Amino acid sequence: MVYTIISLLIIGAILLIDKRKLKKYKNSKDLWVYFGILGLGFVLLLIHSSGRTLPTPLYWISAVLKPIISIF
Amino acid sequence: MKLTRKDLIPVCALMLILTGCWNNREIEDIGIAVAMGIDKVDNQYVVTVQLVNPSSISARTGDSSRAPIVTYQEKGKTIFDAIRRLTKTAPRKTFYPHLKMLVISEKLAREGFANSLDLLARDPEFRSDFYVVVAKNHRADHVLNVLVPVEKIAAQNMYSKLKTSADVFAPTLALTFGDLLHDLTSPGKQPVITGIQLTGEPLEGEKMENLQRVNPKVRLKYTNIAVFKVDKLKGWLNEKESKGYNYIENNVKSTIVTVPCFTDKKENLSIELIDSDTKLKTNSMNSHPEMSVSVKTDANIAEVGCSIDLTKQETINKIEKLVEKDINGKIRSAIKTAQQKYKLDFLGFGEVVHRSEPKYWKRVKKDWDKEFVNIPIKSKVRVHIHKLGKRSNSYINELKE
Amino acid sequence: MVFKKRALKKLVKDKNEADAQPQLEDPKIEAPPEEALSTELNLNIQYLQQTFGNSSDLSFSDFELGNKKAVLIYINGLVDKMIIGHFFENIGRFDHLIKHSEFLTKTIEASDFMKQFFAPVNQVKEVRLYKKVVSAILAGNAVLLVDSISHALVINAKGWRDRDVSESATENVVRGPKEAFTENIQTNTALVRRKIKDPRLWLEKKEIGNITQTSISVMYIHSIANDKIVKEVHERLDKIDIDGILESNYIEEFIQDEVYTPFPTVFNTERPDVVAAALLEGRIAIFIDGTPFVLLVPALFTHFFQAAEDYYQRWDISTLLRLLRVTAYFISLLGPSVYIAIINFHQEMLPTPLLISLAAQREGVPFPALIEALIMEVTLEILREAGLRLPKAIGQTVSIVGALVIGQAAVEAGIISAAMVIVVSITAISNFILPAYNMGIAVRILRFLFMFLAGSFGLYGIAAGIFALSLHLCSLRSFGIPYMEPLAPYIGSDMKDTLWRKPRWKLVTRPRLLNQTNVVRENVSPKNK
Amino acid sequence: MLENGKISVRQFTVLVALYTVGTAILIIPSILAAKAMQDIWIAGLIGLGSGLGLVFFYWKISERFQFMNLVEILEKCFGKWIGKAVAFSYFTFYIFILSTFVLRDIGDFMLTVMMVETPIEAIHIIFLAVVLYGVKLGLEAFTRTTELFLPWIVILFVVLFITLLPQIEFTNILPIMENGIQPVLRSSLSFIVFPFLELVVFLMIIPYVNEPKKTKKAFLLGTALGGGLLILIATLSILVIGVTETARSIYPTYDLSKTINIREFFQRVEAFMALIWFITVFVKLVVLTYALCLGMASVFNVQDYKLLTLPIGLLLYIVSLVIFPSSTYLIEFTPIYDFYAVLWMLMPVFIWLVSLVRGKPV
Repeated sequence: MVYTIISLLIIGAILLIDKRKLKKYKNSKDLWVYFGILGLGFVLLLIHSSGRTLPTPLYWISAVLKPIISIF
Repeated sequence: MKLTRKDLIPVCALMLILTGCWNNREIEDIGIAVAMGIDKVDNQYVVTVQLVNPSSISARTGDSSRAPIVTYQEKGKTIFDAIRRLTKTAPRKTFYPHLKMLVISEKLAREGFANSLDLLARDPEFRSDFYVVVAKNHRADHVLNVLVPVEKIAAQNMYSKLKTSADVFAPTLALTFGDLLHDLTSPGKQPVITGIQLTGEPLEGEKMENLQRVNPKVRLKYTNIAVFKVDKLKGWLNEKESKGYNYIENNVKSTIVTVPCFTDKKENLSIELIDSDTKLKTNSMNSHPEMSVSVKTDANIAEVGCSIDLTKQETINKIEKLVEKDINGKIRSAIKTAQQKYKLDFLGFGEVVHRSEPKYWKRVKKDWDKEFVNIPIKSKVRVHIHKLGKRSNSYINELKE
Repeated sequence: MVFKKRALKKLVKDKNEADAQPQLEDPKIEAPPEEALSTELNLNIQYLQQTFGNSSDLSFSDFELGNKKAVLIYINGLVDKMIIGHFFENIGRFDHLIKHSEFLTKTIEASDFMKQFFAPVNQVKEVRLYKKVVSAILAGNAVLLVDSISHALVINAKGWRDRDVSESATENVVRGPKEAFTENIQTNTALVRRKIKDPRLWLEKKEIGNITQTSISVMYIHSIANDKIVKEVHERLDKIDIDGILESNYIEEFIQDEVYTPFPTVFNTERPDVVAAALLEGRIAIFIDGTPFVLLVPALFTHFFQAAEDYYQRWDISTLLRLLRVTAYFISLLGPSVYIAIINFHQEMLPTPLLISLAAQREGVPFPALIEALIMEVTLEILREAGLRLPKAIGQTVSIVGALVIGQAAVEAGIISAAMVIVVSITAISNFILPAYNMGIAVRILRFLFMFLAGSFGLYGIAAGIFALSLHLCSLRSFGIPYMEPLAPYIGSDMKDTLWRKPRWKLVTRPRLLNQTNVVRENVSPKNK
Repeated sequence: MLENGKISVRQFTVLVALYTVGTAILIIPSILAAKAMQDIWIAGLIGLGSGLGLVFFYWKISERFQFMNLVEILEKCFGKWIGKAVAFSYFTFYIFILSTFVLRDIGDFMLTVMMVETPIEAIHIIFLAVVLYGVKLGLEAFTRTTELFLPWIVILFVVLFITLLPQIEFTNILPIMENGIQPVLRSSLSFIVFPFLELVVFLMIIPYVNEPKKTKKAFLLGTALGGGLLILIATLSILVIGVTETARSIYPTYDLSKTINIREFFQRVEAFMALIWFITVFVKLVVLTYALCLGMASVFNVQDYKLLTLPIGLLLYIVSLVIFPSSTYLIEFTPIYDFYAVLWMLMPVFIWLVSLVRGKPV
């Protein structure tokens, strides 16, 4: 719960800090990229703060690479 | 109200104050542990921790009616278990970075102490610069419970005493925990640890009266060196062997050598060694393994108890020879003890072999102690006397008969 | 750049409002100020009286000049009574001459004549516009109006009580010139000119302040100062639109590069020798009438550590003193925070005896170290401010009471630990060692921030704070010059006179402010784009 | 142009040097000592030598494409869309992962040895906040900051070195090549991967040096300085705390500074010495994050990379929290990572081949 509040605070702080820049790029496609990445981050942040463990991206890397390495 | 970037500043400041207190401990809320004793009773570790009592030590608010130190004791299955149990009795959370001494009881040392000490190497709160000693013939807590004069904190007293005696006398060994770990894991050297002993009745030492006497009933005294096979105590060296050990290890910074006077056998001469340098060498390990110890020392004449003519080079040469013989005797006895009595290489010859003859070492590494017993070791001592103190000949030469 | 658009807009709005009001209130002005003077003397006098709202310090001295009515108008107190007296004396002496001649019908002759009266001591100028007359009067001139002549003669009769050139109050030296600037801009520029006798010392005058009409002079040595920076200074000054300038800080806040920073990016001094030295380095001085503090731009971080005296003592001594100052600066910035961090987070860093003695001192202190430090620091700042504003005698009492009585009592009462008093006092004293007061203030503010960081994250927090602070400092610019120059970007040849000072004969080149290979860009602040 | 700032060749050198030291200073002695034992310095020198070759190769690529940035090079090489796709995956799967490693390294370090009870989130937020502030201020500002830090690093390092001199035991580096050359080569491979392979991000920065042609010397010099410092530190920890302790310790450099003890007076200063790696890790993370933002901005044609700083920072923050489930996972993953990083190494080689086939580009 505490972490969820902190997560929301973080997102709020980010938007607040970027306010001026966001106004400057209003109606530009740059904002799509911005909110795309931010949205992804937000979703991950919420999942993380709700107590679920996110899988580490390294898991897939090692799953793919381990058989290859064992050849050598 | 419109939020602007400036509004973030007070919010952040507030968050810093509200959240940031995880590692925060106020200095007056920690119990500063200065010494720790480990004992073993019924398969459980007994940990004794000596804490300082700051308010009775501090110069300004010094309250001499209270004891400067206090010890707490707790049993546990592991050291960590015991330490955490201590919170039940100790008023404050104990704080270990200022640990000066670790005392291992002889009983635990004989059974093997290595399994108990991982915490001290792993936990970031423990620095590895505290000294390790073995309580000879005593329980560890008896040693820690003694109140000592001069230096108010007993552990500090033990620490500086060991340091001084190792520096200027040499039968003791100031061994830090880091060194001990190294010795424990190095295949070429068995560890040794200095012993500590109580004189007098242990329980008397806990009383404040012990501090109020000019000649305290109970004192702490360092004895000689204990020899280990890995982590199990095998026996004690006597003073001669201990000194010999330190000569070989190149631990001698300054010490004295007392030799009988050649004009009057009943009287003695004292020579102060001011600098000593030892080299261990290997010779042709593959065909005829042989090792050698060579010691070079500089010395001054400290005390003359008989009438001899120090202005003659001949006399000086004679004294040098005597000293060389004495030191060599100590070294020989240490080597003899190692090879014949304990059959353990606590002198570190294995490390020398490892460095200079890696191939040979690979072959013998597994049974080095067995191999070591049969290797002949030569020793050579060279003493050079420089100064006579502030006198040339002693006034003893002119004494009226 | 300074001119945050918002601020500017607001200013413009304020100005419009200010302009609008008097028009509503006072619609009776018969002639608009732009108009030329009338030939009728009475009418002119009427205008003037109306414009000044019949101010009592405006005096009209009527007299007969030849056969014409004439009036001499001036503001009491702004003119030198001697000159006015001299004027009337001359009028009396030449009265017969005037009566017999017919010069007064012709303008040019009139001027010539009057000039003979007063030249070469005083300048005489003729003006035709009404508003020029007003501003001439306001500037302290006496204006002579003669009936039937449509131009006025402005006689320079300025002369009011000025403070003499005296010893500097804020920047003392043991060795070196003692004089300091005064409130009079002419005196001030003259003080510098006396030191630099070269025609290339250029002085450009402006008037800023819609109401105060304060004179501002930009002084630089042509061919040494960077033209781009000079141009930039002019541009920034021209953009200022404000009702009044009373002190140099008014200007400073407008022309500095970055507003949201505690660090000063404009240097101020009241010593002519400092200004002269800066001009020789290629910097630009801005004189403002009415204040002894002259602005110097560009001002870099290291400039604030250089005291005037550094150049009047031997180089080795001044080098040591500078290093001492830098050390003191760090102590004053980080003193309490490092203490808090160590005592609360990193007790293992203290030697055992010190740890025990500190623990014994803190025994019974009711507050956590952070709060304790905050109490002491805030008390100290209050004392400092109180001592500063009070008359000297009382100020000393306040500091004695503060330092001795409160400190002692707090320790004895067990509210504050003695070590904290020591730390806070050392911090405070270190702060006084800085020659530049405004740089010291920056540290005083940041110190509190660092204390919070130390209180929550220990040395880690302090390190993070230092990183952020360094980033901030490195992002600052003063008139296009990176603020941390020559430390970062490192310019080896400029290092000779920064944290240390090499011997005089080694200071061969001027600072490379002008021809940096790196990045002096013109319109500096990226924010203003 | 995405970046308007220009940095000087000198600044570039400093940046490369501190970046090379980066996180490696904390853990490289342990990694090297694990296999090479007391021959750490030989492994180091071999690694540094190959590292310099690698850097030279990177520079050659940059030169061949007239000092364009990496994304532009890829677009030039593979065509617009494929180039963008390759660049995107390069930045996401290599540089991004690398940045999270770096952030996590400092978090783990703080958590393990200095502030045991503090949640890692707090440590990451504080560090990342400063780093993002730096990235937002732009290349010029953080490069100048790096330059400002350089003297501190030098002073601290000299202090570290001098205070440890009395404790050096030269016998610790004997015997040389006890187990043959094999393990030495294996550890030098780790040394190449970490940190020299990571220098590829400078392909994003070379274009903004005021005289790109002169960067060859600077690039090599910076790498050599940084690598030399690492070898020195690794050798020093062997000489002072011994092979077994170095290999077993997770942060040998920290243990090394713990042993400083001059007359019982100058001791217990490791927390100050930690400033060395705070600074270098900070520089490394700033450079990586900057390259990441710049790269993403060029991939997506965003006009101002600073716009992307905070969202990317947010992602970095979350991923850095979950990237290693435990310290053991990290130790186990290290050999896989070496292989993984070498795979990414193939990409510059591929660029080179394509550019050879196509003839002189541009």
